[in-house]
Amino acid sequence: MKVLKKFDGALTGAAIALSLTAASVGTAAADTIKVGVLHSLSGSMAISETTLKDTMLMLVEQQNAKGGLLGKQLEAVVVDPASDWPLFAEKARELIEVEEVAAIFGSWTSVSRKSVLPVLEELNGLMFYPVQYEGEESSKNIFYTGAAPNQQAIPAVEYLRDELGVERWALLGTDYVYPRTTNKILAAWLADNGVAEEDIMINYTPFGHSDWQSIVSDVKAFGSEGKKTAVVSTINGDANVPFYKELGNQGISADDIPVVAFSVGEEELSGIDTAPLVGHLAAWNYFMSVDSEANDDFIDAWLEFIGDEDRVTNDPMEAHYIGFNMWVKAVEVAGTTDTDAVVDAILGVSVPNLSGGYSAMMPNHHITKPVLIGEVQDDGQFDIVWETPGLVPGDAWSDFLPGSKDLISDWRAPLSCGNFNVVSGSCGGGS
Amino acid sequence: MMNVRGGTLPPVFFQRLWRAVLLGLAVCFSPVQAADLPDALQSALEDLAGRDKVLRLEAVERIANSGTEESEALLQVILSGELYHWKPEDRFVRGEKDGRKFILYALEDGAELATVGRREAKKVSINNTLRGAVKSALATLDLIAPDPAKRLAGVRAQFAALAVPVERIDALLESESDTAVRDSLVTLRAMTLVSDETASGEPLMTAIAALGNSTEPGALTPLKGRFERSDDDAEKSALSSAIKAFESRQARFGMVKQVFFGLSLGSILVLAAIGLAITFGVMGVINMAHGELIMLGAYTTWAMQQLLPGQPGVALLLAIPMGFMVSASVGMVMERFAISKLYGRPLETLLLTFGFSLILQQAVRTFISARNVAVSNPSWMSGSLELHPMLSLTMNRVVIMFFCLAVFAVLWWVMQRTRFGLQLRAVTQHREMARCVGVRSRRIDTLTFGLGAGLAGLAGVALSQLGNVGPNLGQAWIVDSFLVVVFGGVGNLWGTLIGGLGIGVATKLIEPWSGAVLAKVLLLVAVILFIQRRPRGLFPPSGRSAGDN
Amino acid sequence: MSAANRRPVSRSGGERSLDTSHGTVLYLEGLSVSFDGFKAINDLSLYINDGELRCVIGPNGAGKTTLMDIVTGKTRPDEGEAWFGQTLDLLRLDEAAIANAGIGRKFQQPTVFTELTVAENLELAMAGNRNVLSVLRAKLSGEQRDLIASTLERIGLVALRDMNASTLSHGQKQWLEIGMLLMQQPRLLLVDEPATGMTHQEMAQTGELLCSLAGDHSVVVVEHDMDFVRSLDSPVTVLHQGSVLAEGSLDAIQSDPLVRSVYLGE
Amino acid sequence: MNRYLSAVLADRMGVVLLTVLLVSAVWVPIASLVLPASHPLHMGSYSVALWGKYLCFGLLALSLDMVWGKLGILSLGHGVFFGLGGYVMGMYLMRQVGDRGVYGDPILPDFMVFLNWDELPWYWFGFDHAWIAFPLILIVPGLLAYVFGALAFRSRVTGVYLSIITQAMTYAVMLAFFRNELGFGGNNGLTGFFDILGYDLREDVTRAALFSATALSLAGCYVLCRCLFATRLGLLCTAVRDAESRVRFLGYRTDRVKLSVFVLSAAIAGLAGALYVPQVGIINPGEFSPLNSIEIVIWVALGGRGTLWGAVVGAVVVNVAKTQFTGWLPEGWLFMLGGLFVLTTLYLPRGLAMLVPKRVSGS
Repeated sequence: MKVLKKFDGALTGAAIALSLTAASVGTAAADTIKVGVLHSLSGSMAISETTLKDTMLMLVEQQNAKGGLLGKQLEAVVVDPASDWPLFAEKARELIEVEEVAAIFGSWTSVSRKSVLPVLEELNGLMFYPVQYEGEESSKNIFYTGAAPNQQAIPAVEYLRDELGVERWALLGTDYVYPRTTNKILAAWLADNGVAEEDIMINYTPFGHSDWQSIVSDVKAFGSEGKKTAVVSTINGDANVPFYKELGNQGISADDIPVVAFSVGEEELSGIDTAPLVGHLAAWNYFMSVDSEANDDFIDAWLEFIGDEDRVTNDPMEAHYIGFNMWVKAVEVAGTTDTDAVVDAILGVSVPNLSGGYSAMMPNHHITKPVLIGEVQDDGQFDIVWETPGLVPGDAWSDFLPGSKDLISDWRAPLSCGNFNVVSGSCGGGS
Repeated sequence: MMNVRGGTLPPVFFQRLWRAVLLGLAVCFSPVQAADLPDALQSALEDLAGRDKVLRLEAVERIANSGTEESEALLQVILSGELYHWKPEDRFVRGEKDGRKFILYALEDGAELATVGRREAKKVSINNTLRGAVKSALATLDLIAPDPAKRLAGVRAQFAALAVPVERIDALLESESDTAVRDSLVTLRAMTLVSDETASGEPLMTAIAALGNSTEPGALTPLKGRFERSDDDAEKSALSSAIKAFESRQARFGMVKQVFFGLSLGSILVLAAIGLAITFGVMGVINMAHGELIMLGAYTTWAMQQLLPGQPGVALLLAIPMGFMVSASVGMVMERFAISKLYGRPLETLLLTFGFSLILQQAVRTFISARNVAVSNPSWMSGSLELHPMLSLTMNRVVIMFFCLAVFAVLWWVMQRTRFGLQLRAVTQHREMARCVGVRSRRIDTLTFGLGAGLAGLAGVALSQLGNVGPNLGQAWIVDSFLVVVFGGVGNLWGTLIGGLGIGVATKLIEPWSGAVLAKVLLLVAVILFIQRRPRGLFPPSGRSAGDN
Repeated sequence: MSAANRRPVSRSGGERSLDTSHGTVLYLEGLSVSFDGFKAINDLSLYINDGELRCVIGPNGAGKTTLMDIVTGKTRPDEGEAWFGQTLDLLRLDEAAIANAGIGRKFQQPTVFTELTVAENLELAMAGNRNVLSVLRAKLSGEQRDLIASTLERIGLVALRDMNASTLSHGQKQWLEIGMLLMQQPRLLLVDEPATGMTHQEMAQTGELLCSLAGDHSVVVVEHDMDFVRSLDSPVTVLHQGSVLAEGSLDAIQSDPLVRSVYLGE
Repeated sequence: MNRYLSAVLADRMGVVLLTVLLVSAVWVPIASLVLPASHPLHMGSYSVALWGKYLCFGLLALSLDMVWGKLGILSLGHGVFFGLGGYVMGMYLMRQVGDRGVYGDPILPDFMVFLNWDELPWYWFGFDHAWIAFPLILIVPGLLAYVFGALAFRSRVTGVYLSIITQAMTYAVMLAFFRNELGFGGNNGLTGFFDILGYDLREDVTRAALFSATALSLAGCYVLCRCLFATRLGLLCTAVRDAESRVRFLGYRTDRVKLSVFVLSAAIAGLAGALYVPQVGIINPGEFSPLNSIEIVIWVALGGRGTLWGAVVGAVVVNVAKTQFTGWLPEGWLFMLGGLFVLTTLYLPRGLAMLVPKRVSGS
């Protein structure tokens, strides 16, 4: 029985000790400002997100080289939520509560952001979200530096219609919320613009779909009926390579049926044999091939930081660049990293983006960006073939969805509401 | 037109000649001089570099019709995306990318001008529409190219626009001697006629009938278009019967295609599963690292292509033995140092191999890259194999299908006809007895596991030609692989082959009406129910011992 | 014969009222079964009388074990009939139902539950309601404890009562399985090679036990060991290539020229 | 009762586990609510939620050990029951949101509004009432287990065949739940919860209460399992595990034995899922992924299969290791985790339970 007691004690002791280790770490350093980096370094999303972690480390290093922030050095706290959505919430809680970070830069998928959101709102944390998404959200605690649908999807479709004379549309997507919502918005937009129902084909495939034979063959048939046809692709990550390969092998070239993609960027192309993709399109707010001083500087710094001449830059990296600089500027204005003060100070803050202009944070926590259309080149870069004349402000609530067309977001006092219903005049979306 | 087959004059001569004739211009044979671009081209290029889309489109036409000698070469430069604006000199040049630098050449004589950084050279980009215009301008030139294949492509390129006048086609037909080109020209003529609103009477009826019997996929469009617009009853009935004939032929080929799609998917499943059929099916190791062994094969292909830049085909062929060996050696190391300690405790192999799977995955992430790597397809694995104008099969899938059958055949031979195969079967059937007759069972175990792992490597080499090569590659295949092996019957190679092909074909037959997501769900449910009917798979292992537990 | 064998425990559920009005407990008629083209049983007919002790002998591959498999529901014949008593069609029942109807079996390879103790093995085999809820609620009554104790005594494993069955020797496992058969209190016992791995003395005990069971129970013994068969002094059925070759007393069988030619190779 | 009590007490490590659970069920609320934040033993919401999650996983591991360790059914699809329990809880929590969603629709959850659903699908009705939803936490996974088990066990699908079709089942359910048409929020799943039984999920009190509920559920289920396996049915399970066909010849319907324990196990897994969701704040189809289910098997194997308490310890150890490793070595933790699995199998074939000397464990 003696042994037994020892065990009992040891186990309880171990349990308590473990539960406290996390707590004791956080209290150590107070002379730095901590920045949380919440990107998956393992699991299915590591392919995309690892780069963003490196981007953040670079930005933090650059800022420190410039003398830090508010006289303190910045310290990046990197955690790995491992592409596991509940883990995003847990790690966000750890970052805010235990590590006491001033802001989090992170998330890629919508579901990871949705998972983190309640934690941010509960603990009044701050997060900058750098990826294009389906919109329909505006939280006090999140800043959306990626594109909303009106900053990517709609201009792209406009371009196809006006510049390439496309009349038939195949909307292909992976079966999850972003493609579903984007396609809903696009279908509504196309219908408003007089496209008949039989000229729209919608198809969804599972994550990581690798067998595109039948679908590509259907698209080919769909496109061979005389009218100029284009594919609008919201196909996610891993499924893209086999899709484009099949397209090329079945003899569909970009002149016949151009594909415009919203989730294929330089980073994705760097893992692809680009030969079958040449001439296909992507819509983003930034391309590595953008011709500007700021971009050249950024690329130089990135290549030096990562120590690999073959690496590329992409849109979400620019989003972090913009987001980080906005945060820095807001903290400088506010003189503190306190969430409420920063949230107030950041509205209207305008910082250079990499395409030669300035992006501003708007009251709905989205930013203004130019929209660019690029064609894939055989070197994995995009050739910019079109861009919006000015900046497009991000729209949190789409005008093309019945549920959200009456909603606006404005975090300025006195409204201070992310989902204000202009019909009923009340905050909370209800009518 | 004369047919140039291995002609005595250099083809370039003919090209130049015919192009000059086409453009209706005097031909200048004098050597190209280092001179400025003709003004017409210079101004067209300035428009092309501008932003006005109408002007840009016109600029292409102006270049094509400029009649200058440089126009074709210039169009090629534009098409290949090598046209640059050299900013400091304000001059249009051809640029080649060299790392992060650009080497600039003069458009006029190809002389190398300078090597500049990104900031000095601005690419004159063209978009889809412009590329189409350039291609169609070049294709028109191809119509009278000396090479029949080129002429054929030139004719086919006209199917979409139908911009060549009938008289012109007739003239071409007169001088054409190649049957394939003639057939295409006839189709083109019929398509042009049918879509010509003013055509009528006998020629039109003949054209409609010709399209009805045509095998050209694009033939349906003009028929349908005219059917919608037409108000002549006789014309309408002719059109509708032509459409019907065409569509029924199309449907027949569609069915064949669907089955091919299924067999192709199936052969990939078989390839992915066949290694597991050895490690799991024959040896009983619940090998969760199977996916990662596949991944290693794919990375080997990538590595070979890195070692042999510019030779993707050779690299791919070399990757077949290399991929086998890399995965096999990793597998044998795993077996020798870990799995061998666990025989008789099959469930624990699950834990062990899962550990290995995590380690291998992270190793690739750490030592190569967390991102996907690019594996290119050699030319003989891109494009399609045209069996019939209405039935073309993609090359990579055809090759992989044969590869799968070859792998299976070799494996079958090894298992049935070699001494190693005999010993392997002896050990798995009765270890003690095999030992008694002098089989070194430990060694056979290691080799067998190596064989299974090596087969996974081969699957990886094949999969690298179809999709992503990245750290997650293996995970995408592990569930399907286990399913195929179990569905076919554990321990039965034929079961794996038939099971894999069966699942592939079934998926492709369900997919058209259910969609890809639901097809997969339905198929999983079907396999679950099938296992209820036949609890030991398609080909149950036979023998007394099989009946226990 | 000891008291323990006279069904001291009333059977719960009363499901075992077997109609043996014609005096026959097991009818097998025209059975055939083949595996992958090999005819293991070929048009076999066999009748076992109520309370009879019968030996079945035959060379390897004669179909002895397959016969037992058919009776206990493990194997379904391709054709033929198998009835237990007048009314129970064995071909319609699964293993559990057949066991519950009163047919017990001892396997050629003794099969006991190695992770359970000897007593627990017997407890599981003990006759009683087999449905899940009853098993969940089941508790050993004093009477049942006595039954287990007396059976342990009969099979000579009293001292090993709380040992894991995995620790038993081959012969002890044979005994344990016979004990389980006794606990099951079947109407018909199918005993496959009970003497294997036993000493001469044990063999004699086994023979005695089996003989004592006959009368109240019907017993079918499959055996190779001719001495053991002789000791049972019961009618013998000879199987050859899946059918009945001869039936009769051992002496009559041994003098049958046909049997001698196939069985003894003469 | 006597026999059950002695069965529980006989396993000393189990007693240790129970003690720890009961103590922590009382201690954690004190540490997080009563002790001031500056106190060294204070537990923040992060730690409470974290340990709550570990215990949910412990409960899940326990449910798997019931069928794998005790009955020999290696389920590679136990995540499906966990996930379904989680979804039932998620649906209840979603309906509790009411008109506080971003669109302010009093009935429809946000994801339905923005995908233009007109009305609540029939299978969502009733989930606003706890008295309907909570029993379903056990019933829904139990029902799936019943249907699946009834088919599989009757057809005598065993061994690896059974394992692989359980895997196929969870894979199929995952793909189905990814579909937005199914009406469970697709890839995003269900999230953005406000309160449970009227208590705000963001309050420390609620969190502490959920933790205690989890600890007590785990303790309760452990005792339940111990008692169950102390009955004759427990003996029967062991017999089925070791020689199923022999059991049939004794007259037992082994399919029903397996089915009943499998259903019970599924219900416990569902309970674990239901406790998990309010503590982590999200449920999505990722929980159904085959890899998650394999991980559960790993926990049990690592802790010590068949010991019940070992499964719980395994789940907690692996997850604590994950949390710690991801913190220390965000880019190399998979090496450590993978290495842990490899070394354990090689040197501790019966799991961590082997480390406990027999005379201590008492079993």
